[in-house]
Amino acid sequence: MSTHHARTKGRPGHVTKTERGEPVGFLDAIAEGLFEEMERDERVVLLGEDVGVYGGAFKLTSGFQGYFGPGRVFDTPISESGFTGAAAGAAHMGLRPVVEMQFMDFISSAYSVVTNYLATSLWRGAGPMPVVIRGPVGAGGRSGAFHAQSVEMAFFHTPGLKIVYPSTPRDAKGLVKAAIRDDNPVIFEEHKLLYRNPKLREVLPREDYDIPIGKARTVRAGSDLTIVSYGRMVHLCTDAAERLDVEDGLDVEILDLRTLLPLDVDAIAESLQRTNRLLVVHEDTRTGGIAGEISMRVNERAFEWLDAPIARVTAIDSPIPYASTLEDYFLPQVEDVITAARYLAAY
Amino acid sequence: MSTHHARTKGRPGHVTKTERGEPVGFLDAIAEGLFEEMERDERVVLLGEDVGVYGGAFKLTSGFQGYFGPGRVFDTPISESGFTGAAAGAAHMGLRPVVEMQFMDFISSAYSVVTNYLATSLWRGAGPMPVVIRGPVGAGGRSGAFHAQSVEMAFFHTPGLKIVYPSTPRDAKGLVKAAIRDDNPVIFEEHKLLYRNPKLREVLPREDYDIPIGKARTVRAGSDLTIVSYGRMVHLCTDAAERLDVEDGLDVEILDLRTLLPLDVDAIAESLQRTNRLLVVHEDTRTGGIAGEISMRVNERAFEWLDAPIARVTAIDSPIPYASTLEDYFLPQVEDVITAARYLAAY
Amino acid sequence: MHYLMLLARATEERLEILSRQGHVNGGVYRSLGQEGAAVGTAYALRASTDGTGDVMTYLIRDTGAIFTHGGEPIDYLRHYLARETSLSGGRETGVHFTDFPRGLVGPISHLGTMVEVMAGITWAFRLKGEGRVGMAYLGDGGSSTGEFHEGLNFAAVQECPMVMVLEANGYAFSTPTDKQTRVKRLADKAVGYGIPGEQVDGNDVVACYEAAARAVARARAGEGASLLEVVTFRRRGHAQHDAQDYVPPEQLAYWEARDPIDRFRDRLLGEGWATPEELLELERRAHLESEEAAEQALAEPLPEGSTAVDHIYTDIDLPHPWTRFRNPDPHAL
Amino acid sequence: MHYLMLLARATEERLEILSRQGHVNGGVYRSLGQEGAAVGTAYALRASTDGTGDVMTYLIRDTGAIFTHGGEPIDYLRHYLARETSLSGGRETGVHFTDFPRGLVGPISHLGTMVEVMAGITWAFRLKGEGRVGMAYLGDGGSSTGEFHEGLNFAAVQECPMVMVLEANGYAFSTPTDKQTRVKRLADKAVGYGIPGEQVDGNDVVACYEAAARAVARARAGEGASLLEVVTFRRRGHAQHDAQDYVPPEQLAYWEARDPIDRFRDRLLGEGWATPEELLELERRAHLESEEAAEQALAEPLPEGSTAVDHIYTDIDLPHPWTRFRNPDPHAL
Ligand SMILES: Cc1ncc(C[n+]2csc(CCOP(=O)(O)OP(=O)(O)O)c2C)c(N)n1
Ligand SMILES: Cc1ncc(C[n+]2csc(CCOP(=O)(O)OP(=O)(O)O)c2C)c(N)n1
Ligand SMILES: [Mg+2]
Ligand SMILES: [Mg+2]
Repeated sequence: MSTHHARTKGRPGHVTKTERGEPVGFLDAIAEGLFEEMERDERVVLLGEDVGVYGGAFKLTSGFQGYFGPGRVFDTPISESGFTGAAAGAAHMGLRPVVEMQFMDFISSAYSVVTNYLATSLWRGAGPMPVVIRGPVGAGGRSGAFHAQSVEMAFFHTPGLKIVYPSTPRDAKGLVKAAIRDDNPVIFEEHKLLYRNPKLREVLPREDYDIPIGKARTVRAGSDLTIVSYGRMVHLCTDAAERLDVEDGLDVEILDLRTLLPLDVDAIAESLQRTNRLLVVHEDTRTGGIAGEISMRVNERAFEWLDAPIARVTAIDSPIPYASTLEDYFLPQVEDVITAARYLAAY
Repeated sequence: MSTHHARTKGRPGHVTKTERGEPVGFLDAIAEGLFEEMERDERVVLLGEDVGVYGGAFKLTSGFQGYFGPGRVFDTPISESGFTGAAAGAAHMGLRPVVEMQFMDFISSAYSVVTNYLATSLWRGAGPMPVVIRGPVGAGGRSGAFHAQSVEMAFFHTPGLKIVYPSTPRDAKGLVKAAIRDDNPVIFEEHKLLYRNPKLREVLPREDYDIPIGKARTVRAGSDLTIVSYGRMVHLCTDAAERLDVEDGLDVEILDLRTLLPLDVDAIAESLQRTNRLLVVHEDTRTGGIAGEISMRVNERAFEWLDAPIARVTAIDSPIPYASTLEDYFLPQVEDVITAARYLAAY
Repeated sequence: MHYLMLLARATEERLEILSRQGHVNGGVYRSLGQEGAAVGTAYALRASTDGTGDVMTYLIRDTGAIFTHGGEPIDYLRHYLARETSLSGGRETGVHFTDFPRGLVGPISHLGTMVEVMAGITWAFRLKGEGRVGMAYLGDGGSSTGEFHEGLNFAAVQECPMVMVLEANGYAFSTPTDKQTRVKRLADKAVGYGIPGEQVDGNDVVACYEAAARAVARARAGEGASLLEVVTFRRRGHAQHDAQDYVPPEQLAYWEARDPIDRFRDRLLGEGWATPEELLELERRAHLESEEAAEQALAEPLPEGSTAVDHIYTDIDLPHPWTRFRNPDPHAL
Repeated sequence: MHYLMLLARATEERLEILSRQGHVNGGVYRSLGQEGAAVGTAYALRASTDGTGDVMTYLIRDTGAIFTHGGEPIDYLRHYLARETSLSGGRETGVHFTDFPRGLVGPISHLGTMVEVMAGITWAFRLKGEGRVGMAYLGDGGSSTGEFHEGLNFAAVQECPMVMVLEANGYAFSTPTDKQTRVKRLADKAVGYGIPGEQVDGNDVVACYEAAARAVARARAGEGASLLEVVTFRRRGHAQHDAQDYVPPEQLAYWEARDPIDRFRDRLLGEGWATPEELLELERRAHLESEEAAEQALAEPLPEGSTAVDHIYTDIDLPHPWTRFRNPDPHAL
């Protein structure tokens, strides 16, 4: 590219941890994935509010502008629809834009352009649409109704989109790379409570890798019950499974969907064939949550294997409340998962 | 209201059919409901693109501006978000706005204000939000991907909203009145292929009536199988049921949801207890369609009554195609309902 | 330019006939009276057939611009007729077709969206230093959308080589412009973006060309975005079903007397640039070309219904409805 | 006005202390240096406590406007502290509280939305002929949103009695205004809506009041919407965690020397309108009032967790999670 800017600065420290053999947290893993793809492919550009000089509200892209220059990493006006549409235009011209939503809650302002324009591009005959829209989601941090939303179900019903929602640094890095390499628009959700959770830190492969979009991961094999979950809730389910093992002798299998659209029904069906019981756990609110589609798919594919009704543990059908007492009541807790698992096991 | 305009014109003809004892079609029934509520309650105002002078793209509000004056019925700029937000503001000040989307596809531009502002008003402590957003939806008319969308699943996951989708003139009139009288924001979907369908014409009660939001209607009682549907598909299901009766001796029960949010789970469960088989038919696309939530609710409430998996007949996961050949293949057809019913009956 | 205006009018007339004959399922839109604005502005762009030229995105009333930038009546009619051979394979309606080699970017219906998209296209031009320019068309009504604001603001701040053409044609469907905006000149909307705004007589094809050429030159020189208002009039209803009773007959008569094709014909003749015979010949050719295109398109098939599951993802095959399998069974999904 | 500015500053300082002590879970935003703009503009409105006065909608940096229009430090602190007694019962964050009797309309986070809402509020005023006025605040960054455009355009076309205050405070989070817009004066954005636009020194509380009073008078007289740009500066980071390294120290120093409270104090003293003792006493009172409010709010309880299922619909009760029933069973839902 002719405007390839002189690199005024070296690689930012938080994207070189793997190179240095250090364990990597969730936020840094995404930063590494993004950075590596930008190095590998100069068509990858980054835009969003405050992503440049400041490095993003969560500092995920800190130092990127210094390294890649203000042509490839730049601050946009507060115009979620405008810069998402612009990303689509840039994609038409051969770029592969990564759009940051400062908080994913603000993607609602871009709802029309995402669902009507980006998602339909190939189908309309306007070609592939390699755009990733990523940003922080998720409640639990006392940030209220507009800085903590889950956005998956706003887009789950839109053919043409993919939706990715990782739960570990390894998956997050591999999936963000896969998303950038994908020729379809991808919504990429990052739970902000995982960003700096020290427990998640792990050493990542030194070699380049990606994680295929559309494939669930077995977090924990088990034979008594399958729990399907994603995002931060995966860790809650793991805690519950450990307690259920110790306290009830229950052998719980956990599937982390990782990709929500397309849904990995094969993995769910395969697991159910062995466990015959299914619990879906999601942080998102109940009515119209992804548990519904999973339930329908299981009816279509694996009804005979069910020895108990499909159950779900979800947030309450409400906007996300601010007060800690309310937010805790609103969100699924470990106890809820345990209760639901016991109910199914006893059914 | 001080700006109560002199009535320059009399009642438009299409809203006085019931008064004259004439049968009323789907579009006119909605117009009657709207008109009567505007006469009954001067807080009801109407805004949207071309609703005034022209009477709306489908002429539903033809003559309303002449009768109620340009203060209560007025044309807005092309700004779906702007005038929906303005309706919310007017509702704060005691009005009860009815917003017309020229085509419901364009509500996507108002997605943020509907989900973040209108739906949360009561919860945020900003009081009730008596706003109805209504307009034409639905495919089958060769109008392509952006003038034929079903919008229910864009909003089904938003607590605080109600979603209404009638299938007959009687229900449409009663439900539009109930929606206007409701203190919560209501999305009101009108299938444009029903608007002037002569087969639907019926004589409506002369007295004022409404149909409660949140209650399904038994279109046809039966004992072998329950079909849950809504909107135009209800009529397709009725056709299928008649053929299944004649050709297979199958006794099919049909529930018309009428309201999608809140979902009338009681009615579904009650029916299932008798029929033990459930087919969901919706015109909307498959993945993330309402069949999912129904399936999940049935698992929670009525799993033991199921003698067969829940099945669904839906549109294909695609934007709505324009060519007649493609659109016909895309949409559920009577044959699909019959095939699915036979599959379930034989299960 | 005269031929292009004639071709636009002839092709739309042909489309209306096809529609009356029942060949067109979707809405049919006319640009009668606006051909000068469309052709004149588009004439300022560099066309190409290999994807290296300037780019435009147009709307329902820009038939003339499409043809000027290399689109052909056959593309246009195939699309309206939903033929398998159309640029979207019959999936999309009306003028919603994209042809990147020619630099034609088809719109979606949601007005304003394409301003954002064109801002991004031209941003990419700037980033890559390609010296290419993009032009986006929008109506007086469309400029009320938030997308217009966000898109144009992006282009202005990022100094994108973009020309925003606003077509002031009196109405947005039935809504007159003074119910859309309180500004008297749409060109004034440029002020809020810190870019140049110019107003031009939209029924003077040469003036349109000259004004657009200035804006294009500015964009190509790296001076960023600008806005051009073309003042014209929509002489038919919004779509074929709209009798436009809301338009005063005097207004129609006023604009009919200022038809862009008539005006340019008079000028061509007056300046001695063409003879009446030559112009008649052009008219004949335009009719012939659109007629031949119609015949060809009519002879082509509709797409095969079962291809409705294709082209949703680049890499995922969607299932056909299970009820249409030979042995219908949802397990097979 | 001096007291209101002092009160805003003192209450925010108190909030910062509470935050450092761990009492505030959500983000904490300061309006340091912008108190004059907030208080001066709001002072032009008619306050009420019975829902018949003027109405305003404010944002995170309008503490002074809230207090000027009748909001009290206790409302403000209860809300930040998520108390059961807060105007949203602890459900909403920060300044997102609504108090219709006082004419205070709390925002949602999505910038621009409130412009649309205020357009509708003032449209209702006009329809009902109530002679009331509405004021909406938004930042330089917020004016890039499509919602700003659609809302203000609606207000302009419908001649709503609305005053749009744009707070030009140098930055939107870390993004300087010249990356938001290419206009040099935000007041120029008025041109595209055909309404008057005025720019005023936002750190001169009296000038702010006078300019706002002109716009309010215009609105009350039925002359429609107008736009007022207050030029000021955000002297703290976007929120408490932002050290704002991106702001040059000279710029900060420049604006510190022009602090609106200092300037008004000098003027009060210079004109002999107040004595130093009186001003000290005001300062003491402001601290006392905010301190007392903090103490009271701290003593109040958080909401009961299980009330999280309430207030979603006016007429529907939502179920508690089935896993928390005494006999957990989804059938009971
Ligand atoms: C966001 C959006 N809302 C509504 C419509 C429906 N609609 C299609 S064309 C039209 C009028 C457009 O008027 P204008 O922009 O002036 O263009 P013109 O038809 O006059 O060329 C409307 C309201 C739309 N396409 N997009
Ligand atoms: C639609 C939207 N996008 C992003 C944000 C996140 N956000 C909150 S405040 C802010 C900066 C606002 O800047 P400005 O409007 O200038 O107001 P200021 O903070 O300077 O008072 C941003 C980007 C938001 N609230 N709304
Ligand atoms: Mg127009
Ligand atoms: Mg600012």
